[in-house]
Amino acid sequence: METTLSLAQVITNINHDFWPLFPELFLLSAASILLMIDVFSVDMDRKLSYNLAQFILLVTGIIIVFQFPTSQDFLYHRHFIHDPLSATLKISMVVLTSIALMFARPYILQRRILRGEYYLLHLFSLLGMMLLVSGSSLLSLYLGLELMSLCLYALVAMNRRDKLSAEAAVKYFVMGAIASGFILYGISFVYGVTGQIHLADIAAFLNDNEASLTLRFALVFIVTGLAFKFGAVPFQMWVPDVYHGAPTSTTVFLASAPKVAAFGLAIRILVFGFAGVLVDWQNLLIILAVSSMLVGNLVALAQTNIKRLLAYSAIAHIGYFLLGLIAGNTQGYAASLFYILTYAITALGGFGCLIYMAKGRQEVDRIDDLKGLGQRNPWAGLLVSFLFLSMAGLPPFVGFWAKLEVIKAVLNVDGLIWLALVAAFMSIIGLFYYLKVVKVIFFDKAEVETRIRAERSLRLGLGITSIAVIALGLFPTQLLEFCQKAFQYI
Amino acid sequence: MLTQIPILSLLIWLPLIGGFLVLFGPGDKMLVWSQRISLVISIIVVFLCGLLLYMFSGASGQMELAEYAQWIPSLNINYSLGVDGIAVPLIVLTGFINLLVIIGAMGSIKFRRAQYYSAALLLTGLMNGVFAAQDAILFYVFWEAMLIPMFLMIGVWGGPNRIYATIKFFLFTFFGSIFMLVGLIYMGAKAGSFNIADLQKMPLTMFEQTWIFIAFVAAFAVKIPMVPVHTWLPDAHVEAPTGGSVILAAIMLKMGGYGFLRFALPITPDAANEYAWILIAFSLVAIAYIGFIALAQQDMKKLVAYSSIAHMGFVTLGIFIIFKLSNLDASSMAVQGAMIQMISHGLISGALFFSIGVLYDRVHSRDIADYGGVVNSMPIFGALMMLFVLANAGLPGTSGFIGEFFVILSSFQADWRIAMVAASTLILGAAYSLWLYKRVIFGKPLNDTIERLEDINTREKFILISLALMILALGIFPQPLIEIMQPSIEGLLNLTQSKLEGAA
Amino acid sequence: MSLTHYLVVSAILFSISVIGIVINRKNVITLLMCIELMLLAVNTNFIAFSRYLDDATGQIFVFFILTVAAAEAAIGLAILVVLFRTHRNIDVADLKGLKG
Amino acid sequence: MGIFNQLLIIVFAPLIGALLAGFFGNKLGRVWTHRIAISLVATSFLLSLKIFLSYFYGSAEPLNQTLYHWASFGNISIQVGFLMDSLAAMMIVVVTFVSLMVHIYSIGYMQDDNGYQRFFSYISLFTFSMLMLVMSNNFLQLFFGWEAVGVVSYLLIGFWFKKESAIFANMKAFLVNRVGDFGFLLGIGGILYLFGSLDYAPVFEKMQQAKAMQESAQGVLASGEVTALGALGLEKTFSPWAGVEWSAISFICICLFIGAMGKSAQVPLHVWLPDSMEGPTPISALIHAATMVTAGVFLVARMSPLFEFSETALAMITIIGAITALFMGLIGIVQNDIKRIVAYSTLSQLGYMVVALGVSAYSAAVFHLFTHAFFKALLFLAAGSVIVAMHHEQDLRKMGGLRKYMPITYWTSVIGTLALIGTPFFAGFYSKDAIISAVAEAQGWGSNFAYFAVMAGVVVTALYSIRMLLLVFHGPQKMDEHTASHLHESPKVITYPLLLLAVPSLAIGWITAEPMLIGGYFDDAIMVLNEHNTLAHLKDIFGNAWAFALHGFVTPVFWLLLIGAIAAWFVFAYQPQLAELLAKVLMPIRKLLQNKYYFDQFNQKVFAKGSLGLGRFLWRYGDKAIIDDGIVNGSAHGVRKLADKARKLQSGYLNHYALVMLIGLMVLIGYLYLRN
Repeated sequence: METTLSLAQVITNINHDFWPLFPELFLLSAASILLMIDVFSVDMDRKLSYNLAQFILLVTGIIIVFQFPTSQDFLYHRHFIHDPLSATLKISMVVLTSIALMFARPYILQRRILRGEYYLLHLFSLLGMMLLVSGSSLLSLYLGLELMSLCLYALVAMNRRDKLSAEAAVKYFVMGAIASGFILYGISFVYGVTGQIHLADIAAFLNDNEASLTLRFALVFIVTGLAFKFGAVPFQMWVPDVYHGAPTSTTVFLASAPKVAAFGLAIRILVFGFAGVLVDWQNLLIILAVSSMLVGNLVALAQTNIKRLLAYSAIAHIGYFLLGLIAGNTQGYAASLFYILTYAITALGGFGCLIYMAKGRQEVDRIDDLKGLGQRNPWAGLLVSFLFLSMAGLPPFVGFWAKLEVIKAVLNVDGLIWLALVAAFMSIIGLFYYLKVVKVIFFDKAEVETRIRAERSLRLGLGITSIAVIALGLFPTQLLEFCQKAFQYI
Repeated sequence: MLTQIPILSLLIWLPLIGGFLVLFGPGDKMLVWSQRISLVISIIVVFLCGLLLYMFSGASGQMELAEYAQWIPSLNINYSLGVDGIAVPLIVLTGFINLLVIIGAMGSIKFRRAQYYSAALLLTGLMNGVFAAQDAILFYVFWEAMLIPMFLMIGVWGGPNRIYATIKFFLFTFFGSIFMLVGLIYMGAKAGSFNIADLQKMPLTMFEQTWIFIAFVAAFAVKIPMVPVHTWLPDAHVEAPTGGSVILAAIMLKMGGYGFLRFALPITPDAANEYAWILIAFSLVAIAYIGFIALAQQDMKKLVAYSSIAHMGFVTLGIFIIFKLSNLDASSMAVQGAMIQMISHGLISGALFFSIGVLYDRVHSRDIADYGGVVNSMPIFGALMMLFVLANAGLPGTSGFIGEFFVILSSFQADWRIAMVAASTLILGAAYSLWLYKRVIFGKPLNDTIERLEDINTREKFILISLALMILALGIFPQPLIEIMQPSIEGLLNLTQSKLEGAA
Repeated sequence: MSLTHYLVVSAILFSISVIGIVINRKNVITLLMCIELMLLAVNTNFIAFSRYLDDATGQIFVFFILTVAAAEAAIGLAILVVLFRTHRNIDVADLKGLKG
Repeated sequence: MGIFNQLLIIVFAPLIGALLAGFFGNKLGRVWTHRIAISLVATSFLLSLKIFLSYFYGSAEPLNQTLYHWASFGNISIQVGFLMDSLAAMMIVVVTFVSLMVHIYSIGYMQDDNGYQRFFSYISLFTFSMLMLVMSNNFLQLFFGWEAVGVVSYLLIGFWFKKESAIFANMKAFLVNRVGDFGFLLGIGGILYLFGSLDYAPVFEKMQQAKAMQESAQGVLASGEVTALGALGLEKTFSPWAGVEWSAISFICICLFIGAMGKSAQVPLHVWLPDSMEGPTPISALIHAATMVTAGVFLVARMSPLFEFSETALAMITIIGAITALFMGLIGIVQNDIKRIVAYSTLSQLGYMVVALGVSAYSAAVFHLFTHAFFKALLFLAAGSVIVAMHHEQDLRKMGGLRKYMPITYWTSVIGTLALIGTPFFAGFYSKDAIISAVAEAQGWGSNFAYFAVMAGVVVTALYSIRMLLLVFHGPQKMDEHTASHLHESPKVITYPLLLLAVPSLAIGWITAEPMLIGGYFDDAIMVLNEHNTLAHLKDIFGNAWAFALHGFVTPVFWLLLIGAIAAWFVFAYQPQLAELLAKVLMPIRKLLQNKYYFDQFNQKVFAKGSLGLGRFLWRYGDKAIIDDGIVNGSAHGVRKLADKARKLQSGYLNHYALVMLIGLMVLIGYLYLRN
């Protein structure tokens, strides 16, 4: 047992290899340094902080790429897992965060909610996510999750003068805390039944023993927590309100990287830990998936607020995304990963375009605010339409491959063809409201004729996301293989 | 060497690239250049179509001019192209119609013109892709992607109720095709390949076939469209700009028929055999029921749209009657009829929509009641329109006759009652076509506007006369077309037949 | 007392906290308290299991939870302050700007 | 030059004329347009005459040659080609001759019209189409010609497209014809089904075999074991519903005859023909009297090998023909429009031809077609001449006494009328008498009624023909002053065709009656079963043309026609007040006739309005209400409503959210619990 470690042993352990942890360590220290710099910065625009933050992300990303693992290692008392999956997710999250910051910069600049912390919170949240996806015990997973979430709560509340922002923060915080409580309660039972908090041990326990009812009960709590993080129905209530109330720049971030992290969490817990009760969580996820697709698509239809529309669409997408997990095999997980990654990119762009459209301090949140985008700036109109059509799952955009992948994953499982049909059917409803947005962009007359001129970073962000959507749509192979490689050790 | 060029890829990508070039290159600011580029590309595409005809031997009935490249190896989805005698005529038709649409747009589109050209070119490339794709997913990608430019085309340049129409169009089509996608993925996952030829070889149980067949029917019946999923078409046609209507009627509808032939018959022959009677019944309903509805229309475009549905009824009838026929000759005749009907309807409905466009550009109304006596001021137009209307009514000597003739004759072999209902088009088709003509073209000039109309200009003449010549040429001497298609049709029928027998 | 008793107590605590959240329409502070209570219920569970299994992991876990709870409380209160500044009250029932 | 090439010239010369006149008419100018068109048609006529003579005197062999393969795949081969035999040869000569006359006539008749070139283009095109029809060697081309003449007829009836009545009439004509074509096409479908080919040759060959078998082995077949058709595999049946079976041959024949009914305007598909008089008069002569309307008769004669084997079809043909012959003639009596009278007379004469077909006297039918073409074209052109002179006034009641102003027109009209009513020695006599005696011989179902009808028809024909003649050319002048002052004989381009047509109307019977009726001229084209050969007895009474005509004076037919003629003179010329009295006395009948038995009203109300109403109904309730509003928009609205409801669940209250979460948790737990 490891309970009786001497100090010497601890030190020996520390002397072990820190290289796998290096990205996190770098991010942590660099973020702390940035915090210091920011405190003493007099630059009202915080240009330096922004550039440094991007630089830190860049370096972190490079480090991760450099130390991309070719094997699966459990490190640091097996609380940390270093495998292609974690590296894959980390790279994705770093990229997504970086793009999110591109979108955030002009937004916060115009609204004077600019403070160095804004970037820092992103970085710390990213740190949490990175730990999360590398967590290999329930404890490290929990800590990573909390680090991520706490930063996100703060980010949502960032616009201090805005009523909605505060309300959203409260709601997010309370609901999030409840979800954490659920997860913890579940974890406590898992611990109680198995006596273990390491995923591998739990898996081993399940291998040897029949899963008791208590354990399954615990599983429900954990799945509930997970579902909350994803925003799957019926634990989706926070999603529209928070997406709506939070500053758009935060929503951009909220909709992208944390979803990927949540995916990591789900894979770690369900696949690494609870593979033994696959049928159980499969069934739970089916309920979640179907209700998410149904409610998400349906309610999105009735929205007039574009942020809420996107929020409900996010809920629906989570439904599709879960299909891959439901399949319960590597291909399915890869499909889910592909789905969530492409969705995150698309969502970045989707919310990003709201920032793009926003002029000065005025918010863009009605769908009608997008009127005539195609006229005012055909390029932007086209790119934004690409994003929405991709969400609808139309070829040749990447969303199509994502849908194809998850549907294929489900079809590979006997007896779940109906699920594929439900997914197909729901996407028809989905198409309707996406088309409504495209319609507003292209067919409705602009209220103001002025051409939209946007910040460089904004153009860059929008450009990257939409080009990615179309480029990945035409050549999805690389990303598909990237996703598949992540699961080579399962 | 000329015959070494990847002609199918060129036919797909040249218009696509051209479309984006026009959109992002000169745009509306340098309209002249946009026009030049579009026109040149369209002409090149027509030449390529000619080259395609030259390169295509067609004797074997196999896929020819195949092109292959790995695309998504992990899913075994490949960029695989090829054409047989069924696809070639449709591709040629696409190229030809595209040129006319581009030329037609030069006078009749008044705003955001470069984008319009671009949309037309994009559509052309994508539609060629649909006909040339030999990989089911590639096919699907083109199939769906095509909806987007058409959606924009109707939505931006359409009539007053365009948004309802275009969204309806998109949703209807998507509704059908999404289930086809599920079916394709299912088969692909099972066969380990999405190659259409592999799917065709794959054995499926009756249960699987039934469901996949339903999925196919959902996709293709909406597209073609069959009663009762046809109501998107009149709306879309009415609201679309002239070019949009032309493309929609001339080519997009054909994809449904093409899909039935390429997918539904060879992949799910048993299910098709089992449920052929339902499709035959709906085809007959389309012919008779829609014929009556067309009669009641007050809007020129709507009338032609409904007549399209009735004409497409012959396509589906021709395709599905083969399951009720026992000899190969009769089946060939049926499928030949269906194919020729598709090509011919492409020309005729295209011509009719162009003609209506000509009138609309002058009078700005599609309402029949706003016309009368047009021939007094537009005699040349009146003469051409006469030809198109008669061709629409299936006059022998025009292309419109052959398809109906073949289908009626071959369905007679199956059951004379089917032929009898189908032959009602002779009366109904003539009734709505000629009544339209009578009300619009004949008579005293209705008012001053009509009296002072200018006859068609050179651009319009070019479009309408070239269509008229095609319609007549095909009607008088269809044999070259038949020869191109026959080996492939026979191959298809044999394949279907052998699978049917294999199952039995 | 057996393990079951502890578990029942923690379950009751947990339920109280959840019910507290559900029925409270007044004060956001109450919600924060409920959340704390929930974490305490979890802690009770952990300690009971730890004792039952004779394994220290559970207790260590509890320390982490307490730490996180503190951080959470800090964030929560900070948000509360923001809320109060914008809304001039902290009634749950007034949080209805976002809906639908 | 081979025969085939000559045939090509015959067919395509008019087409070239049509194209030149149509596309370059404005550049060529009026004179050159008609010169070119006429010379091409004349070429066509001369060659036709040459070919006809080669059959008539030289007994040339039938020629069956393919021009090109229209469509061939598998074992199916559909060609375009020509079949030239005695029947076709006779038809082409009629077509080209009348067409030539009409071309020439039109120079005068159409000289003031703006559409001069267009008119020439149309009539040349018509000539081409008609030639394609009669020279076809297969059903496809037959159908092509069939429809093409229909279209040209459509164009010509609507030639004056500003006239509302004209463009109504032309659409009506086309649609009614389409009803016939509907049957025709089904018949063709049946042919393909039964014979596996669309060429005439294999069809006729089989039927000849059947005839040979039937006649050689009368005894064997009569035993009922096997019929000739059965032996050849032609005894298939169609079943419209369980328990009823129709013989395939009868089905096909009836379908083909429905086609013929449309084109040859037999009751009830006759309604378009009177209306078609809205077109210019020359085309009434060419199309609606001499050529196109006889296509149906030609068709049945051409298909005689088929029809011979269907008693049912023949009976139907007899009845329909008889009804048409009598009842359409009756309408002629009450008409006042000069052209309409001729039109109804055409209907009635077509009825005669059809009756003859029904009693298997194909030769007589075709011969009547032949003679009728001349005298009816003559009558129409004469009527046209009158109309021109009267400044396009067509009402009989405003004419009278024209004899002295228009002697040529008058005398040619007299010849035409005498031929029409069947005066011995005139062309019409030979053909009509042959028909009547054939009907008398016939044994088939309905032949008694037919006999009555054709006999009564003789009186009726005489009645309306003489009435017209008298009212137009004799009696007091009833036109207004202005018109009267301008009355004069028509120009030569009009009178010459009249004269040229008068010659055959008078004399053609003398030369042709014998070979065509009893000489076996048509033997290579027409097949008659021995048991149906109603013309065989003619040989006994015929002798020669002269003798036959003399014999005509002692038949009841002659006396009937005399009665009719005298009655007409008595009522309409001698005692005009008697006409008024009769009109009052016979009011109900008169009204019935004036309303043409209410066919038009019926069609208008039931078919036209009915179809339109049905269309509107289906559109409004089928497409719009059920499919669109019900299913499509309905489901969209449903989803929308559901969405709005679901949206309400997101109340905004934090405690609700928590509650939902809790419920969700419970549901999941419950689900898992239940599953275990």
